Amino acid sequence: MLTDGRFDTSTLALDFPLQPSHLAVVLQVAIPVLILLVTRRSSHAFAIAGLFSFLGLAAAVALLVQQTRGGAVISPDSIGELPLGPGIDVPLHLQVDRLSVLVAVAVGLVSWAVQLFTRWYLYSDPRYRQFASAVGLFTAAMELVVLSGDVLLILVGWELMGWCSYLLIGHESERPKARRAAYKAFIVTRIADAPLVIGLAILSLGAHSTGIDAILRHWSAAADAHGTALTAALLCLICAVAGKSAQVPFQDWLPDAMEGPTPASALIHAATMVAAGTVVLGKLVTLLELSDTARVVLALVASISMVGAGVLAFLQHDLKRLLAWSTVSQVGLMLLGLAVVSADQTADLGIAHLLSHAMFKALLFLMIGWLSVVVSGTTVERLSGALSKHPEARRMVGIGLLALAGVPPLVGFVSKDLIVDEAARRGIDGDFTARIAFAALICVVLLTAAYTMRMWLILIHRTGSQRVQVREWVEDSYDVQDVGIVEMLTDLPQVDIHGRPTDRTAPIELPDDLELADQQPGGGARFGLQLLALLSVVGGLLVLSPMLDVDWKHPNVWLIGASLLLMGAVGLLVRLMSVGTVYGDAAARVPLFVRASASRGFAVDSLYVAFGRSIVALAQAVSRLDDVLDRGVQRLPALSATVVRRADRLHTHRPTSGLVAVSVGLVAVGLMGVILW
Amino acid sequence: MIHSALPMIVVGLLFGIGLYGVLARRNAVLVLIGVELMLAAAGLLFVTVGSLTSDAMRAGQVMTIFVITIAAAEIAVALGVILAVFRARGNIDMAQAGERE
Amino acid sequence: MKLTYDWLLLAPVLFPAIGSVLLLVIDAVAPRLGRVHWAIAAVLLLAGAAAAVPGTLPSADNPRRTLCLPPNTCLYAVDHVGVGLQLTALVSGAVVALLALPIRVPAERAAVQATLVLAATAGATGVVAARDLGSWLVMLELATLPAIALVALRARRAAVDGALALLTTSLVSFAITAMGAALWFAATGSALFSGDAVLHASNDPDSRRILVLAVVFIVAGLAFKISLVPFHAWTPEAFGGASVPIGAFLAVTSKVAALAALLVIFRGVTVLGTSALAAIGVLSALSMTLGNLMALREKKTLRFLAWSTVSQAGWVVLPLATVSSRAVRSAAAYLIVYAVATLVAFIVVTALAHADGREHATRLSSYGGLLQRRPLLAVTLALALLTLMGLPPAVIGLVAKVAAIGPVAGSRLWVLAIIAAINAMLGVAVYLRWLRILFGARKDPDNPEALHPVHQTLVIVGALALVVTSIAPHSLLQLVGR
Amino acid sequence: MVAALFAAPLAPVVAGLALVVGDRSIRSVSRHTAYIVSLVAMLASLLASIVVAYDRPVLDRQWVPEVGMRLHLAVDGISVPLLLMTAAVGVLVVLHARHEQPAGGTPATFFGCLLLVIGGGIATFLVQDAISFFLAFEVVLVPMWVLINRFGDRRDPRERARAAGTFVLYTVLGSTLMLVGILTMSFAAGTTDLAGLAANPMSPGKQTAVAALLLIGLGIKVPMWPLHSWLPRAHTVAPTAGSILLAAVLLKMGTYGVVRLVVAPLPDGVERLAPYVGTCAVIGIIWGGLVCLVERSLKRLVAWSSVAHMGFVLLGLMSGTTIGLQAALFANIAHGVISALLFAVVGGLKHRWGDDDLDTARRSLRDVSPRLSLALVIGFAASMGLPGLAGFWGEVLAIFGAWTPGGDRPTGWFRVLAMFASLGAVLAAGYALRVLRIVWHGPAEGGLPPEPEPAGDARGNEWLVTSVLSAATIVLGVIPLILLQTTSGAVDQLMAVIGR
Repeated sequence: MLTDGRFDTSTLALDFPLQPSHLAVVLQVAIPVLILLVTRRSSHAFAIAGLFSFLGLAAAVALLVQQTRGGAVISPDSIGELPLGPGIDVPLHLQVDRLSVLVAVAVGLVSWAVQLFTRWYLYSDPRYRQFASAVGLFTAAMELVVLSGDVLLILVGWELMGWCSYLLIGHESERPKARRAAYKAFIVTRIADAPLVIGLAILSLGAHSTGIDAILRHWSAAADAHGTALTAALLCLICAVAGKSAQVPFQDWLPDAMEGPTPASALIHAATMVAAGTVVLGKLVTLLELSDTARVVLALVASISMVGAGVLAFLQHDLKRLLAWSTVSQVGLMLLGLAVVSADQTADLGIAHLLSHAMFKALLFLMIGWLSVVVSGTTVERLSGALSKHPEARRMVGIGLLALAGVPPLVGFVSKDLIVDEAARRGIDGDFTARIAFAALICVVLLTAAYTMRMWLILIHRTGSQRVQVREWVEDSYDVQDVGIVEMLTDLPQVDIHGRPTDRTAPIELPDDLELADQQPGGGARFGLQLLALLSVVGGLLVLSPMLDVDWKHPNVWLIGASLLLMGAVGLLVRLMSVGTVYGDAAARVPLFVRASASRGFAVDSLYVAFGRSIVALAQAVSRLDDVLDRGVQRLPALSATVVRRADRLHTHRPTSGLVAVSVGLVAVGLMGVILW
Repeated sequence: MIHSALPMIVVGLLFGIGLYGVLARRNAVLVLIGVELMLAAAGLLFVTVGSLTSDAMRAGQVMTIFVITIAAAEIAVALGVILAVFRARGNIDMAQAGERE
Repeated sequence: MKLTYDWLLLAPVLFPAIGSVLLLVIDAVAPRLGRVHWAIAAVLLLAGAAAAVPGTLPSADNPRRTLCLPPNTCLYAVDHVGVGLQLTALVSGAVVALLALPIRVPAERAAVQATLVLAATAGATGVVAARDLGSWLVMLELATLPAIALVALRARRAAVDGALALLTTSLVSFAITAMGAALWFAATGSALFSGDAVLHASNDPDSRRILVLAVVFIVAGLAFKISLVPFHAWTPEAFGGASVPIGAFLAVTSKVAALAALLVIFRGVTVLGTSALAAIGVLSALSMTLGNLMALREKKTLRFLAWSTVSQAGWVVLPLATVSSRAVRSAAAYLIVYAVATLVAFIVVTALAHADGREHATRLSSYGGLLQRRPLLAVTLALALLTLMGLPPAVIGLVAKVAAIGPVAGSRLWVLAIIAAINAMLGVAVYLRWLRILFGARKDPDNPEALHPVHQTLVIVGALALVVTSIAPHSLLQLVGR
Repeated sequence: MVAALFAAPLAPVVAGLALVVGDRSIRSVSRHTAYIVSLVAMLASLLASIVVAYDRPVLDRQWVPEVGMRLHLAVDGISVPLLLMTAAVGVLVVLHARHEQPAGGTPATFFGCLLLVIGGGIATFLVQDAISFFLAFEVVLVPMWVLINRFGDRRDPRERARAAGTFVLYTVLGSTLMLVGILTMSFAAGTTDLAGLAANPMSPGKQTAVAALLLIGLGIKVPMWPLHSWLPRAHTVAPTAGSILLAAVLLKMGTYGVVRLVVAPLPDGVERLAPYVGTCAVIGIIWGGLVCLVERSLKRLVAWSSVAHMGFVLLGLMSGTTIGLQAALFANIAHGVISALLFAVVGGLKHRWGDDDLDTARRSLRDVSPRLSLALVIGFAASMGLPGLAGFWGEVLAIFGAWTPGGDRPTGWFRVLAMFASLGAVLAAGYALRVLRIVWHGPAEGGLPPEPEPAGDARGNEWLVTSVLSAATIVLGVIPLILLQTTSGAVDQLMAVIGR
């Protein structure tokens, strides 16, 4: 198909309408299409999903190589330019630059790993096909956002991701909680998206084009003239980003999203949905630097979410939710990375952290999924000591947690430290935003250390007996998820320090872990996990590559040292707190009611519910009003009937009445003639 | 045309009286008489105007004769109908409601 | 002074006029011929119609005059519109005669009825062409008085009551009309409806005032015959009482006469501007609304048709609220379409009444399931009703509606136009009632008989007429010229 | 090729009339005959429409000179998509009617009325003469009335009669008002030709009056808030095929009329009225969305969503910009396809359930009948404006268009309208997910999914219809270009005329 002239082997440049950038999206789309059209069997579905998501990854990698060798097409067309008149041109083209390429690869990689893992995780699920398709579509949407050079395409991918998250979270739709979580996730993000359309309208109509490059060009020039418009547009965007990235005040949908199967959580949290906000703002970061208001708002939102989420993460009783909150916190970190960059700088800091976060967070979620299958549950009681039997799992979880905590030289450390450095540097230069960011960053560094430490301690805690009672108390994973965490906290059977129940004397038989031992993912899945783990370790080297343009040569050694010391101290503190607790849970020292309300996310949900209630009340009022309107219309016949009855009474069948009518008419007509004359 | 005022007034009176008769009377024959009065008013007006204007065709007088003739024809039909009514009802009360079929 | 005569031009009037005398003679010579009279009447009327046809040709000069006095005052003139109206009157008269043909009545009555129909048709045909007060008044009454007798002749209590109502109203109205004529004469000083006399009169404020008064009186007098509200009280009574063909006669032929008479005046007063004619707009709005509303609750077929006539009369005079030659044509066009549709409806009712018995045709409910019982009748009736509604597939009705609203919208009488729109809606509601019954549950009469062949042919012809005119409305509308 | 111009509308109309008239008793025309006849007629009509769409023939002849009515048939970029959609939907409707033929009358009458409605729709999009347009507009009324009144929901005869009556009276009132407007315009312009109407020398004031009249008249058909109250009734009662036609054909006639009779010939009037009409449109969007959040009857809910979507179309039309017009025309077609799909599915569900009450708990559709549930999901996802499906482009672009309105319309106010419209999109998501949560996800009590009933799923014609419509929805969403390019040329001309 390809002649030599069309394919340059050195730069891999490809003179052909179909570019790797297209393939990165299309191959992922092919998964749902093929699965829904071709097959009805899970095994075939897995074959398709695995193959095509790998191909998609391959396409992304090819694109990366092209990019490095300078053979990539900068802005390939997608579905063609829309003819919308002279007022605006809608190129709908893609845009390939180094950052987007990197993110694309990361997305493809995570998605592939998730596909591999899902097969094992949902082996006996009748709806595996739908799940795999949704994952494919989800990845495609994210790749579209990453690679798009047109705000409308961004919008397309953006909304599609929301929809896929709805499908994935609601996968086990037999469970009311899953249904509710899916509904909540979609509605909350959709509400936050309402301003997005407006913001994009402002930007693109101002620039008379929806192409990102044109928008950047126009607004960089017109920033002084139309500063307010720019700020308004950016605020709209930030609102939408806060929604998708679960920042304040939209944060509460994310922990609920844990109702979805763990692979879905991995996908949503690691690479795709929550990261999309960072990607989009990264594309427009030059505009962000032009509007201080927007930067401050972004920094505030990110800082508050970051710190608050860190606290909540430490107090969570469900470790999966702990990871969820940590995601919120980490995404806030990325956004700060965008907020603190100085002018004439690109979004590398944020993107770098996005990449590293993608690696270790995917790893952690998949591991939690694995463990949750092993111990059938994700609460502290279940997972306490789960790692004691699986060295492999232990290694990977350790790597993941270290990366999350930002311990050198793991990837998390590199990316996070770069942001902290930048914030410090600009803070010293006297940039207000950077100062807020720096303060928040310090808190977060410590909080992260705290909750990672706590999680680690729980996981490696060595007591078997308590888990028995928990297992008696909750039968299987479905129920675990249905049991209100808070109830579990309050009415668990009391046990003493050695885990013997205070109220029962029967001998406790230790659980036979044989049936647990073989519960580990297949080779493919494990390979994916190991790959992620590897990248979490060495991914930091990426900053040395020309792909990322970050200033790594002058690290602020003192700052690093100080933060490491503090982290160590916090770790020690947590260890001390955990000593003597039943499940090795440091948070157990915190009063119960605090933990309870923290597990509820400080009851933000009730606010959402109240909001929804008010809307429904309004809706009821409107429909009542409409009934009134309708009844009014329907009363017209009756009205005419009464008129007719009146008229009928005038028509006595007497000749005289006719005569009277005639003379009346004569007079009336006469008057009319005279008056109007 | 001051000397034409009197006939005009008479015309008005006749027409008014006739109309009143039509409205006030219940007996069909009296109603007929009322109509006759109104027609007479019309005829009078014709004559008056005709006498005032010089018309080659003597339209005024001719029209009066026309009106009288038509009136006669009407009365013929009217009496016939009234007779039928009297046969059917036994009275010729105009204020009595007709029956629906 | 000597008159010029153009017998061919006078033929449409002369045929029925002489015919009526002829019938009387025949009856005197050979009494008790019964329905033969009707046959003769029909033939004569059709002959008259045939005589009128040449006038409809576009080539015919417009208007065509006769009975001219030197220098050039003509007492008889027909333009295209006039010819169209004459044709309608004659054909409808013929249809009435044919409808009455199979109906069994006392033999001596048939002759009288036929005579009266002929006379009245002659009057209707003549008033179209009358150009002077005298013949105008005479022809008008000639068209009216026989109608009263015709109603009364069905010697039933209801018929007599109807006749009484009709009689009294018509007498008073005639008196009013005569008064109006007299005022007109007083204002213009001439007995001719000549435009220049009116123009001359309208220049002098006094006589102009009188003229307006005259027009108002005449309009009031004629409104009774067109049965505009509030001069309509006789309509349901007379329709309900009279025999069905006579109802058709009242609904169509005498309406033609009335509109023709109105148009004669209208042509004269166009120079006055709309002032005198605003009254017509109001009357038409009133009649449309009241007629539709009353028809909404009416349960008797004939009274229903009467009310529909009232509302349709409103539509007929609607264009006359504006002053233009277009208005005249539109009114005439609507009247013709209305005439066709109403005639067809009456044909169906008559046929049914004759086959199943009157009591099975005078109640709307007795039309239940007619589609399955007598599909031919049902489809024809449905077409007629759709035409009156002005909804497709009866395109002709829709076109008529367009024609009627056209002048009003053109001269931007918003209020009137909107009232017309509302009444279009009411009209649909009205006729849908009957349509629903037609397609609804079946109700069989006790002893249904086959349709009389004459009626059958008439029904088929009527249906064909509606279909053809719906496909090519032009063929019907060109009667009133371009 | 001119023959195609006649064949497209006349094939269904003639066949329909033949069926209705020839239908005297159950015995006279069997259901199968009726089905075959109508299918053949519709296929012929579809073929003819395609020929017309490609060949663009023109026919212009004198018809009724007395009222200046010409027989002028032609198509342009604006009417071609509507023409094709109407014909295609017509075929689908006939197929669907074979699958689900409601009681209440004979099959011949049912199919006949369907064909008449479709033929009327096709004629509407073909004629280029204002008065013939009115004629074609009226053609659909009586058959639609019969469809609702006789073949509607069997449960409540009185409600049936009321719905049918409300529909026909409302629409007649609207179209007669439209007629008044048309006549005024044609009187001023001296022609009844749609293209020629633009040459009317009316002053802005008069234009405003006429435009108001026309917008009220057409707004009833569209329907524009607050003239909408006939729509939910009619949809709730009408048989499935009737609802599909109502949504996919009749409503489109209204918007098409707005484009042809108001936007094109009366730019000044529209410019003055645009803020008010736009406000009504946005109120309709919000209103419909809110009602959908609490509506219990599924069919009513879909009908209400139509009100909301047509609000977007009107908003785009009123914006007076190329992008707004393009968006409106796109949203018009998109709504036709989507609502047709939704009504097909929902009608099927109502057929299976016996009623369409959302409060009665049922087994989750995704387990009972996967095919229907897939169609349902696609339909509602599209109706909430999800990208990749037909609903997205029209609505987003309509908001874009309203953000910078053309002419000297009040920009600030239109921006407010745009914001509220985007909120309307959120509401759409709200009710769409509400339905999916109740119907697709199933009842609140959990447990393992019950085993699916193969009998409950879509088969044969129904499956064919729903899948074709779903495919159309996806194609329109993924490749909006096919539609936008068709309309763009005509829209540019239109804008040039308006800009005079």
